[in-house]
Amino acid sequence: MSSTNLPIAKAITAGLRDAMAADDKVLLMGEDIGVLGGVFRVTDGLHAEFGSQRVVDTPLAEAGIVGTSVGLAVRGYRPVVEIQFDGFVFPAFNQITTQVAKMHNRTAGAVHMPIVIRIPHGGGIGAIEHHSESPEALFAHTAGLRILAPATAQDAYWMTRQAIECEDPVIIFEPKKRYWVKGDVDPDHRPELSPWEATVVRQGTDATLLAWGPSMPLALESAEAAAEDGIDLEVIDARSLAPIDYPTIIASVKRTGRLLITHEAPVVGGLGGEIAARISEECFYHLEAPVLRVGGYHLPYPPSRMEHAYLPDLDRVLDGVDRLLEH
Amino acid sequence: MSSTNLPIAKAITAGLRDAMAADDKVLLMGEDIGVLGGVFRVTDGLHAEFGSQRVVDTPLAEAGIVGTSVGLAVRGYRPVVEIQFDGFVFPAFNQITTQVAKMHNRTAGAVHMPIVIRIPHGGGIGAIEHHSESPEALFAHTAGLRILAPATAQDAYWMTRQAIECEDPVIIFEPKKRYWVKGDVDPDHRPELSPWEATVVRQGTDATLLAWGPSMPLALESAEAAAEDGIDLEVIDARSLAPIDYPTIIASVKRTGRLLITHEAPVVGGLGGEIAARISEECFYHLEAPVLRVGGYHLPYPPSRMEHAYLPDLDRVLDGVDRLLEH
Amino acid sequence: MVQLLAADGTRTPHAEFDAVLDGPDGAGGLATPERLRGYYRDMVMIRAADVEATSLQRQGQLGLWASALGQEAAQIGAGHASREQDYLVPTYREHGIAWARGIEPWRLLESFRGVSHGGWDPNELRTHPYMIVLGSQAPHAVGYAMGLQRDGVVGTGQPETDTAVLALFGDGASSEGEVSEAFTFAASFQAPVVFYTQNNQWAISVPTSVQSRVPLAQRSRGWGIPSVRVDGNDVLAVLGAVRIALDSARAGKGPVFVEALTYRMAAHTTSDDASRYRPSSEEEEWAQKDPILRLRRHLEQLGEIDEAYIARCDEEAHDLAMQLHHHIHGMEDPDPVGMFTHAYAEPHPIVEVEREQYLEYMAQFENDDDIDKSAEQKGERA
Amino acid sequence: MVQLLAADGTRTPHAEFDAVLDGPDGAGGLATPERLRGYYRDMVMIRAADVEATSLQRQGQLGLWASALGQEAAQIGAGHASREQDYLVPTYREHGIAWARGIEPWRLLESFRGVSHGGWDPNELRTHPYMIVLGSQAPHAVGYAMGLQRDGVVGTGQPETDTAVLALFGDGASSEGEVSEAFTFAASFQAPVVFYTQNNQWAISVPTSVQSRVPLAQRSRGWGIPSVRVDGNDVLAVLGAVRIALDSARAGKGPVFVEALTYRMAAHTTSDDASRYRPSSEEEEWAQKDPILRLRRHLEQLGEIDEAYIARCDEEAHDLAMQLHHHIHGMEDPDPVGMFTHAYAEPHPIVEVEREQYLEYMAQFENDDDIDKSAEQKGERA
Ligand SMILES: Cc1ncc(C[n+]2csc(CCOP(=O)(O)OP(=O)(O)O)c2C)c(N)n1
Ligand SMILES: Cc1ncc(C[n+]2csc(CCOP(=O)(O)OP(=O)(O)O)c2C)c(N)n1
Ligand SMILES: [Mg+2]
Ligand SMILES: [Mg+2]
Repeated sequence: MSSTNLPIAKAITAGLRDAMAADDKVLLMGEDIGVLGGVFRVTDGLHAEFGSQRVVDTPLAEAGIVGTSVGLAVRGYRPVVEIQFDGFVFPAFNQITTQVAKMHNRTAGAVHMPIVIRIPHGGGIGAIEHHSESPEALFAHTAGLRILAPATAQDAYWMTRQAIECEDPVIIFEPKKRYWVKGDVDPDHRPELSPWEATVVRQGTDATLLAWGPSMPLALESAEAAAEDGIDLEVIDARSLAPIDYPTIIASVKRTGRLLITHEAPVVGGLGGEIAARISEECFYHLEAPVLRVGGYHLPYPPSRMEHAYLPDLDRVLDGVDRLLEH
Repeated sequence: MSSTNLPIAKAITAGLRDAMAADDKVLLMGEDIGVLGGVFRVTDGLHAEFGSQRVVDTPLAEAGIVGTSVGLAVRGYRPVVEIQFDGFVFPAFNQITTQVAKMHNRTAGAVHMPIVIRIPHGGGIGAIEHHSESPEALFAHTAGLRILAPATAQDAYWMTRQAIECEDPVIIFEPKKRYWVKGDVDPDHRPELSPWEATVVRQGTDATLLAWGPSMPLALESAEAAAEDGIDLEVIDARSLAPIDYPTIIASVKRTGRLLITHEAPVVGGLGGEIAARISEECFYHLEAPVLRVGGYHLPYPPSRMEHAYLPDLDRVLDGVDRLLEH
Repeated sequence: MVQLLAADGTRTPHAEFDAVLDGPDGAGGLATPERLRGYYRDMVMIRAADVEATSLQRQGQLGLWASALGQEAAQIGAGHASREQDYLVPTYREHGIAWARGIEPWRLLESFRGVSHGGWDPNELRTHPYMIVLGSQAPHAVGYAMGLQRDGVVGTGQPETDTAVLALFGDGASSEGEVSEAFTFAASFQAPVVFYTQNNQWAISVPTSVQSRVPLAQRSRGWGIPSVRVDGNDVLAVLGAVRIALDSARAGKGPVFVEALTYRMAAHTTSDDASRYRPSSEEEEWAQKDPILRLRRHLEQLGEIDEAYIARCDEEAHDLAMQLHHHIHGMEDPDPVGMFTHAYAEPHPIVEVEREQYLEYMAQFENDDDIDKSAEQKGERA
Repeated sequence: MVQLLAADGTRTPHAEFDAVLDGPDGAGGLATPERLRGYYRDMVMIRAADVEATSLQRQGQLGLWASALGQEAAQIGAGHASREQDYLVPTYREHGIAWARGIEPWRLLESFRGVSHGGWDPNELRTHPYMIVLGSQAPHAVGYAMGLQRDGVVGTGQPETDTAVLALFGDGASSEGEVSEAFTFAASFQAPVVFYTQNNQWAISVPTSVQSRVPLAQRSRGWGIPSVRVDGNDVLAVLGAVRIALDSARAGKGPVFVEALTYRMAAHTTSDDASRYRPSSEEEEWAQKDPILRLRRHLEQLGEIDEAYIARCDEEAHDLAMQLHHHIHGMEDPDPVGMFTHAYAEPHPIVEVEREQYLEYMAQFENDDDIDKSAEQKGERA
């Protein structure tokens, strides 16, 4: 009954607000997140509601933002950091990789790092350089981090809450191009589904299509287009990128015998490779075709008037499906 | 005739010296590389020979080192940067990922980035935290970069020279635990082999074992141990990690039908995954077993008195070979 | 804060600056009436181009535009303070600098339109590309300056060939660690680089006071780098300060930091809504300090400008805007296959394979439908 | 540079410092004869532990050791300047600080031996772990201090409970951008943090002059953060400066920077060979300024130390070294399966699977050879 219809951005706002109301150790840090409410308005209203001690407009320095969050976490706070765009996470890379990820292990569990790093990511928004990237693989390789990629408003709300409650650091890659797409959110009933589990969002028999975050609508659209050609795709939303929920994917692939992975990041060295390698190993005797990947090219993200050719789209995914089924 | 026997570290020194003598635009930048000759003595003697304008002891700031190199490259220089240890490359991650890798593309080819970034890497030397890592996958995902991983003194010499001559930025991961292992170097005859090609260092028929850099001796040792059990392994030295020389690997796997990859980096999200994914795709009908990987665990690199259990060793590789052949 | 032109255009004497401005530089100084008129024209021109770019964005011709309205004196002044041989390292809002360096405005628009990530050859125009990752360019500037030292074009006593670097970053960007590292390297190696901040009071919604509680100019003193703070809406103060600084740097005396106090009159970009974080009264207050108006008043006081000149400038500015309009509207979208061209300077097998795959994939559409513009058609189907 | 104790041990008056040192703090001031003797003992003890650690490294018991010889006054002074409730953020050579905070020396050796990456609970001992990635800890310190502000334990007027953070970094580390960002955040939020550099003249082989051409203390002034430079081999100067700074910070007056001039008497670490880059004459010169000797002379001048006390300190120091020796020699290697325990705080399926695989794999050896210590046996076969 309590479900409301919200754009993904607002679902995150609600998740942040409810987390802050529930636990006064939760605080937000970032550039322009205060009075402005963030360049995507995700923190809109929170500064007015919680004040500048809990919604902190920081100096313009990502290492400083993440680094001070580490100290706040040691002191018992639960900082939620906003990185303004995917391409600006790199100045904080050292803090994330050598500090956030390792402090719990370094102190043999004495210190927890319940830090959430929110990163609006992905392309297709006609932006300038450094505003359209998908660097998830660069974090998934580092033990100590967890990564979530919500694709729906409901996940956006609950993953925000669950990430904040998690005692480990969590990076949330938010699908920026879909911030204003609406969906039902039920903030009153905690879902039974763990945030670390993948979900089969469409059942099918001919092949499995795995995607996450910004690529989910494309995956579903592709399944419908394929259905018109008589191909029945099973679609999985990975949801968690670290850890990856292999049992769900393996169960599906063992049924369908085929797997296509699509993501916006370049295929070379992308997360799809890790998943393909593992599935190829675990489902060796079930695979009727090699695991295929459709993603970005091994290029810097191109200028926006070329991005349609760079990003996976319906045709490229269907082409992948065709190649998968040719086997 | 002109071949000399040198430890890997000294082969690199010789490569640097000869490159500096051949082109006065080549200069070295880094921490402690001057009078001290680097903490591994790789630049030993070069400061005395070329002076402090060409062998530059920089302030202690990796982003500054790599960032000033970008400017020097724009001005026509060919900077060779030393990062003191693998774990200290992260403060420079932004410069490498968003600047070094992208400047050529950003300027539509007007500006070249002939920068070499030398990183002593890998574990097994009993070191403290952050001194034993293998972060190559974190760079291989970014287009615009090239990565070399010499395993022999000859490669150490020539890859250093060829990287410096390359118009693209090249990261060289140097096998620090093998710096003092000697090998023949022929500085007078430019090898016909391209640095971007893999080599079959041992021919075999039962399975292919792929490794690089610090793992090569382990790979060869494993092949000999396996031979004692009647298993004939083909061993490939990948040499270039970006780009990976797939034709050589594919040709081998098509012959042997089996591939095991070993590296020190954690398996999760490591370069082995990308290679496994691609080989599984390209050799689908030739593989008699899934591509297997033996590498580090999904953990922060452990304290040195546990590293023997973390790093792949003979037993773990042979265990991998056994599992590969069980199929 | 050094100010030479008061709000009403009156010029105050300043021994050090006057020596540089009125001294024998080229044709009789940097502040001859003719040059002053030139600066005026430049500011009018670049403002017109800027306003036109905003409207091109509204028309969907640009993905985004970052207006530099209000910062014309800070940019035209600094641009002309540099000498031909100097290398300039901009951030992404340096349209006046680019204009003064002779970079045609449409080139600036390429990256905002989304047809390239740059638009010019940095070495040809001695101007680094626009840079988006804030602060990242600061060490580049220092490195370039270290190259100058090695090339022997610093401190030879020849100001016409000795060379320096002008490195720009915003008040917000000043907080990035890489800017501090640039200070460290510049100071350590006494590199011929002038750091230049247009403190336009805001970093998107964050006021400069969050980046520094003391005048930003003070920052570099922590490294022993001398600094000066000038009125950034006063083209003469900027010109003098930056010229003095660059000449000192080229003479081998090490880095200098110049902070120009100015104001971002427009929103941060066309995506921003400044009314959410700053009162319009502040904008109005700064409108009174308009840099173009100030220089015009000064020229009027000197009796060195007339209505005809003003009108001609306006006309030329209008023409420039129209040219820009037509140029951009007439710009064809690049063939996406071009994205494969410059990732690497040398051949790269993976890129080659992917390029082949892309072409083969695109060829399907041509064959299927016998249509030439496969990319377009593909766009439609998706 | 503030110096209170001359080389011969004579104490110079200094109004501000004396007020703090001799004023009523706890039992009658920080510089009572009893406390002075305590500092002397502390310095003797930690030096002995340090020397023992070096020999443990030579014996193969430690992988590496970073000696703090010569920096005893700079560390014991700063450690005792902090109050019980303060949080200390060390780098990796802070053995005297740790000693003053009550961290047993063997705990420091864990990471150098390679049995853990830390060794203590930071919150229990109010001391951050040793940090290896230079500069990374500086923003942590500021963040912790921001937490103190939110906890309401800053500026309440209660110096016994009001809390501050002491953040350490070396002269070399001062160049890392993250240290500058820490200054920015600390200044912006007026966080209760004292930055403290032991300028020991060297960053491995690189002299401090490469990091800064002006006194390092000046660095923080770029952010308006007040700073003071003291003789780091003078325990009273350090004690006074750090106590004044911490009390100012805890009172809510914002960050302070203290630079202590001292000297790294040993090589950088046991892997280093200092003779490659510095003349032994420099080492000899600094040996004359030995901080322990200086305090002893002072105590002798005061007539507050006798041979018996000195001998007792030496004896205790010897005992400590022996204890350390036996403790380390007796340390068992950890079971590597422990490496799987703390990567994550919450259950992680991949780590669990890998842990299972590891155990299964190890079990093979047990079954094969009926040997308990499979790890060892495995080591042999490899
Ligand atoms: C590393 C990085 N972080 C964040 C951003 C997003 N961003 C773009 S402009 C801007 C504000 C810049 O302010 P300032 O440096 O004062 O320059 P101005 O916009 O005022 O010209 C921000 C936060 C970025 N481009 N790069
Ligand atoms: C980010 C980073 N870069 C490089 C190193 C390698 N390194 C360890 S100690 C050291 C010198 C440190 O000098 P300083 O900060 O003065 O401290 P000191 O050793 O004198 O105590 C260097 C370069 C490191 N630990 N971290
Ligand atoms: Mg600004
Ligand atoms: Mg030092």
